[in-house]
Amino acid sequence: MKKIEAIIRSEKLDDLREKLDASGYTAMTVTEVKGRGAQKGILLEWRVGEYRVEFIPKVKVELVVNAETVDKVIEIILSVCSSGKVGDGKIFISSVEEVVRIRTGERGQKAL
Amino acid sequence: MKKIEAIIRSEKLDDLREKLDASGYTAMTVTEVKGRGAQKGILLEWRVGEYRVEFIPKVKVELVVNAETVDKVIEIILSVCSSGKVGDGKIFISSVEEVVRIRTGERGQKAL
Amino acid sequence: MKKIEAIIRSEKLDDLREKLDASGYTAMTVTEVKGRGAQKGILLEWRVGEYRVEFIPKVKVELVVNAETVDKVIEIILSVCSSGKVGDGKIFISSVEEVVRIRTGERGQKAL
Amino acid sequence: MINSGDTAWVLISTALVILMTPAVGFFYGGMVRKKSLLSTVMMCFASLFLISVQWVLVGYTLSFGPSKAGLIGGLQWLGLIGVGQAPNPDYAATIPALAFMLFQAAFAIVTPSLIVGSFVERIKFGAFLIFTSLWSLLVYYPVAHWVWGVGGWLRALGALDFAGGTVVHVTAGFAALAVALVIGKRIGYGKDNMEPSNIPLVVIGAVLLWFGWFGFNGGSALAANGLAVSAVVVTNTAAAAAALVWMVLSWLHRRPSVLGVATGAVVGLVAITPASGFVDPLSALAIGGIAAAISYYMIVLRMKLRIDESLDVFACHGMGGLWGSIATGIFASQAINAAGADGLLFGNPGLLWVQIVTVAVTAVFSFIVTYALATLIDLIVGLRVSENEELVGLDISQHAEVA
Amino acid sequence: MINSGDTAWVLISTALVILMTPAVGFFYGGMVRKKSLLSTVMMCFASLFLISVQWVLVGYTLSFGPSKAGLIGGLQWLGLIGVGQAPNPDYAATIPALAFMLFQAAFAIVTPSLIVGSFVERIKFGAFLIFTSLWSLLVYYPVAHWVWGVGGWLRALGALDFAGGTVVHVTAGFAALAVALVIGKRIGYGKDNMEPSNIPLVVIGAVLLWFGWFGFNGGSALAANGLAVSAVVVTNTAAAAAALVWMVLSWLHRRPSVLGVATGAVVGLVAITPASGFVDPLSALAIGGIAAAISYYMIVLRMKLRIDESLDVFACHGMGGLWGSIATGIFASQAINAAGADGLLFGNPGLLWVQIVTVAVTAVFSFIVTYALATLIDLIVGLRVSENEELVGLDISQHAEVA
Amino acid sequence: MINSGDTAWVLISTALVILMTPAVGFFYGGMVRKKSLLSTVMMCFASLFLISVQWVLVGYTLSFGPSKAGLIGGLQWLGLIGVGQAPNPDYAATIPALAFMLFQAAFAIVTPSLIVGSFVERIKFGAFLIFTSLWSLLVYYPVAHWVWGVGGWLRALGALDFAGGTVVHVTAGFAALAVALVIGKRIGYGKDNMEPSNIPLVVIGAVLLWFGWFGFNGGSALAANGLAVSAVVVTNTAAAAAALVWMVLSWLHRRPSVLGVATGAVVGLVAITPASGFVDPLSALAIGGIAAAISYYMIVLRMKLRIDESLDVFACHGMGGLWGSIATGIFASQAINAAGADGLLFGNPGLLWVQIVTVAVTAVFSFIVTYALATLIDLIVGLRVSENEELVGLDISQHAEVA
Ligand SMILES: Nc1ncnc2c1ncn2[C@@H]1O[C@H](COP(=O)(O)OP(=O)(O)O)[C@@H](O)[C@H]1O
Ligand SMILES: Nc1ncnc2c1ncn2[C@@H]1O[C@H](COP(=O)(O)OP(=O)(O)O)[C@@H](O)[C@H]1O
Ligand SMILES: Nc1ncnc2c1ncn2[C@@H]1O[C@H](COP(=O)(O)OP(=O)(O)O)[C@@H](O)[C@H]1O
Repeated sequence: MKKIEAIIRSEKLDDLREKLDASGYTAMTVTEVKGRGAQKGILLEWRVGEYRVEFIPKVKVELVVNAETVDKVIEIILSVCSSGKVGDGKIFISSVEEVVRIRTGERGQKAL
Repeated sequence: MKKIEAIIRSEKLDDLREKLDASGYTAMTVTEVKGRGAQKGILLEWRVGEYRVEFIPKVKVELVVNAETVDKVIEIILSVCSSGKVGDGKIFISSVEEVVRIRTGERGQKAL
Repeated sequence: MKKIEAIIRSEKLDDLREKLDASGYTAMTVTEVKGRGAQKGILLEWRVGEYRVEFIPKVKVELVVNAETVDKVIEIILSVCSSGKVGDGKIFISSVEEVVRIRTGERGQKAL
Repeated sequence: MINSGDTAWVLISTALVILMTPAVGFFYGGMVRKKSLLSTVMMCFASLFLISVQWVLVGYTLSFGPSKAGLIGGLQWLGLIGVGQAPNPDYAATIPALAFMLFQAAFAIVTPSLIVGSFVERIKFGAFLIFTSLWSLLVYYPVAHWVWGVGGWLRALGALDFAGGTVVHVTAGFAALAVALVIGKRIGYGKDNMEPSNIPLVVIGAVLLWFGWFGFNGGSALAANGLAVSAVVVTNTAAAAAALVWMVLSWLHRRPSVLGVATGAVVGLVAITPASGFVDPLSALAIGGIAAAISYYMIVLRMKLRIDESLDVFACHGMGGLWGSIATGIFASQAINAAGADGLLFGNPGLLWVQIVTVAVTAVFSFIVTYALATLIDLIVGLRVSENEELVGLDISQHAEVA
Repeated sequence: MINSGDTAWVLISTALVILMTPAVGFFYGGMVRKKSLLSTVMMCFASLFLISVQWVLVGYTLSFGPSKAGLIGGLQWLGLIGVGQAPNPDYAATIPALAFMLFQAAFAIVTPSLIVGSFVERIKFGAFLIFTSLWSLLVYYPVAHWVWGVGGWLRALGALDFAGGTVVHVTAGFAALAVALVIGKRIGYGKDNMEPSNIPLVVIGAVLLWFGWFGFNGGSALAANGLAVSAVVVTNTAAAAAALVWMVLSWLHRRPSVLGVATGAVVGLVAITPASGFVDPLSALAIGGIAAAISYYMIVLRMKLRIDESLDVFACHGMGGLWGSIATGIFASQAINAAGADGLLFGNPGLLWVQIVTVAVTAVFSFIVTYALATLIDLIVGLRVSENEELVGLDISQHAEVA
Repeated sequence: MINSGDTAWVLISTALVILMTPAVGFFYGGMVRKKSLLSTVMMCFASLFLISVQWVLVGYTLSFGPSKAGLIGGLQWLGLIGVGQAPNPDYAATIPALAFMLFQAAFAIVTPSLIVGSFVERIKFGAFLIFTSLWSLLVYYPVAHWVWGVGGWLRALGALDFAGGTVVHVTAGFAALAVALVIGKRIGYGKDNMEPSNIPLVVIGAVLLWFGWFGFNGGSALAANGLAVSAVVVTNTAAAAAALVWMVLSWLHRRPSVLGVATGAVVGLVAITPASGFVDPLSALAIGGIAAAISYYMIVLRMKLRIDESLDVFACHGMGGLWGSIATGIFASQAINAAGADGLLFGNPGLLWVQIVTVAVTAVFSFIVTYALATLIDLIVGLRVSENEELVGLDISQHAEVA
């Protein structure tokens, strides 16, 4: 099993959820994070002049899925979240060794 | 070393912390997340009628522990957090290669 | 590629970001978390007397970097965030299998 | 002759009503998504400073200046020249003319802020400022003159509007519907979560509105007398009755929500506004309770029609004001206010008829002029932000700030 | 004869006191866990609309209607029939009877909202509504009649309660203790974090309470005269002294907390309430300062006893009101208010005795009736939500909303 | 003879002004980082209870007691002995002396709370309390006596300061600059994000300030008369004009920010304060609009100089008050207030000169005394928290609380 961690623009979340839903990937966990990358920060207005916010609010979407479906999910994320502008975010893939469904205690594939 | 990531109902956190404490697992990191799974969303009231909140507030509890103790911790989580109703959450286990205690710079097992 | 997850004191974030920036590690993701470890909780004041807050606000900084640079980053984190007092936090290192830059769809090293 | 008690009451009432405009901002701001919370607060706050200035320059004289054929005030009082510390007995004989002027300013300020609820989360801030300035000129000042100006044609007809059910709420409510139709739905409307971001802030807003409304209705007596007291009493009673009924309705549906009772209270306050100087407390219970039901089901209908009149200004203010104005024609009694008239229940169906005509004229006028105005602004400068700005939220895209 | 200055002052005082009920909601709401914040705000807001309606229908006449044997008011003024714009010289000769009625309504509204602090985070909303309606009927209206009604038996005894130390705070405080004992502790009490979720909201509440209290005490003069001014002065002074003392006490313990000074201020306001029309500013310093110490150590004791009277209504309002009523018997002076009486310090121990009797009777009465009422409601409909609902929080389980 | 209308107005004005001090706390609290939000709110709240007590004991008599050579009040009214319900015709003939006393208390309370903005996020709470107590004794009470006390030397000179442009804002603004220089920059100033943590709270504060300012300026007429009304009218007008101008300036720069218009409104209110009883609405437009531009560019300059006068008390209050006082010398007209004087525009350059002298003396006096006081406190107890306490934030380090 693989964990897909996508750090995306907050405003894309609703769309992404919908597309993932439509393709049957309903389970996910979302965290509000702040990020910094090629985009550096953004300028916000103070009473007078502006100040740089070094970290930009982003959303981290985590999905644990079967290894085979990873590419499908990446594709969906790219299709929804890529605007071509700096700040679109990153996707990180890593291994998950075990999954347990708390409700039933089931483990592995069938717990996903 | 393994990382245990449990996504649980927020209202179970106090109980879980206490049980983990009692068994000697005092170190953990907690994040407020929002999730979506079998439970889909919940309905909340608007001025009139209701609206669906697609993501439900959950709590993610992360513990990095020795490989041997993983099962013990899973057991505790299951015993406290399983209500048998949809929305109880999931536990994900993955590998951690190295741990460093910032205070001392110690590494590995003894940094846990 | 490796993921470095550092759980640090919130008040160190500004300094850490600056030092990482200076060394060319500009990309990172930050999450507000609450933690518990050797430090147990802190005591806060109620109207009368005090109460223990079991979880202390911390900041989690995540950087995905090339395997070779891990030690350099750890060193920077230690230099900035180590005060020698309980509560300084931990660094966890794990493996990341793939990275995708959402903006371009690039993968691997060059997506970092 | 200036009476110090009357002056004290009108001054503090004015302060209360001015507080209502930012209160609308909090009430609305807590109901939108976090990414446009500040922009919503800002638009209401902007009504306050924008119309304050416009009113001093031209608004007061257009609304209350010597009448031109009953249609609009003359320009004699431009820049408040000639409006001083002495009373103007045409409007209020015991308080300085400037006190009446500022009390009325507060009404002119709050009215456009009400409309904000219809186009939150998608309007350009610049377009909003243009809209608000012109709307006051084209809709509010004329209607205020018709109903309240000496010589105004609806006033001459015998229309009763104690504190602005028609002038304030009907105009704002129908304008809101018009702009909503022109500007269109928010992206994702009916699909994405559009959850209220800050219900405590909504309650703070609602509570300050309730508080301010004592000045709104009580101050409209323009004196600290029995009538002012009576108006304050029925105001509180109608608000409470409406909140109670809304609670029951939402409970019948599923749960008694905080958002619901806050809305109900506001609807009750709206409905009692035109009647507040003419009815007794038991009538106020009826007016408030019925108002809640009307607005409640109007929202149900509005949602069925999938019109994104986002915060239901039409259902709450348009329908609330309409019902209140008609209810004045039913429940008004000269036993409460000798200077008023008897309504249907006291044997005078004529008043009801006048009230219906007044409301109808005002509603149609406001809807049509607003629709045309919004369309025009849309054509010339564009009402709506770009898709990306909307997705990012107005706080960042219009004001470069985050709540 | 109606005096416009007096009427203006009582009207605005009424508005201030009505604002206090939602202010209690913010004060309490910020102190509970986030998952029940809205529910706490909602219960206070519900006191406002529920009792507003009940008061118009039956509350006023039961409290102030022509006395039945000094025990309760008659039903002559049911639905406010006969309560009009003319003054009722029995209560206030220079303002409309309706003004006195609404000013008193504000007190009847705020009192049950104070009790909310004792059972937050675990009560069923329906049970709360039943409790509040019946509590007003069984405790508040009788006691208000005894102490303030013409012919009321405690009033006849010579009891002094300028603005409700006994009627409002002692009744609420002892009722709070009773309900807390019946409903029991929150799950996890004394074990889990029960941290205040929103201290800025607590401060907003406390500040609006301080502001509103000028109307509470100052308005109780029922005129804009020297006595009203004196009452406002001692109110501010006592609040400040109590906040200062609380700060010092909490600093001696460890740190001067914001929650502490906000609480201290409220306790000072409570304690000065019964005395506010009878004492001078230096006495106010003493009354406020001592009140803070009493309530502070009462909370220490309450926590030792592990009673989950969650937001210390008993310690703050029960003990604050009790001390204030007794202090009236000590510090009252006819030099401040000729219509009052001299207290112990001015050579009249008799007053102190009357005050003690009044407080004792009221406290015992409120405690017993409330205990019985809460027990009964618990038996019939159940006071408490299910365990799971409590864990999830009342906001979602009772109102389907999140703060 | 006490006039009930005047008394009602001064009482409610007092309540409004007292509300302003916590409002400053919200206004400032929302502008600092979250980790010091509560500490900021706390310092303003502490001004309220600390100075309330000090004023009753010594402040009033030092400020308004029988003059010692025009420099300071005598101690005759220590503990308010002799200050009663009868009017003191020296200050206000139609309201109780206690009413004038408490109205003035509100000014003495709010002034030190304004200074808080200069040293937020790094001052020791204990040092703050010492500073505030001594500052009031050494700066505020003397200056209040000079300008407003019967026999005060600046009053004798003919200086006009209707509601405290000099006494309140110039003293606070120049004091703020002095403390900022002594205490030094926040760690990370000019490098780390110091973003406002809660802009809605800033707006709540600004709105309550606007609301309270009607009492601040309108109440300064000490009667509910034409002058009070005129003062309220120009207050609202200047605030609106300044907000509008600030919006335009910040838009020219980049975006119209909420923080900007809230600041602009406050600056307009500051600037009109000394002039509010002497000018007409069109002058108010000018005074407010120009004030916004002055403060705006002063902040630009202050930022260039990299002085961490954190929330720009100097630019907003110091420069706003300075400009307003000078503007009084330009725009004042006896047509508005016969008891005032004509300004430059009405042919009397003498007044302008007096105003400049008054402002200069006050500014220099406040700056020097404050600088010395702050330096002394720093030497003896230390003004600043430790580096680690500052990094952790004052909420936890000074108050053991989190917002
Ligand atoms: N190497 C990394 N490690 C951790 N987080 C990263 C990394 N690179 C990017 N991110 C996250 O992704 C977000 C978007 O990155 P950015 O470089 O701005 O996007 P883009 O590649 O589209 O320009 C950042 O704000 C940060 O949260
Ligand atoms: N495959 C997954 N990937 C990421 N998060 C998941 C996944 N499955 C479940 N979750 C998280 O667990 C939470 C509970 O899941 P849910 O399916 O509702 O629980 P249950 O299995 O008890 O019905 C979700 O809200 C989500 O946060
Ligand atoms: N084993 C662990 N698993 C997950 N998080 C941990 C673990 N150990 C520490 N942490 C996180 O690190 C933070 C600091 O840990 P603590 O033990 O207080 O620091 P120190 O080691 O410097 O004393 C904790 O609050 C917690 O968030």
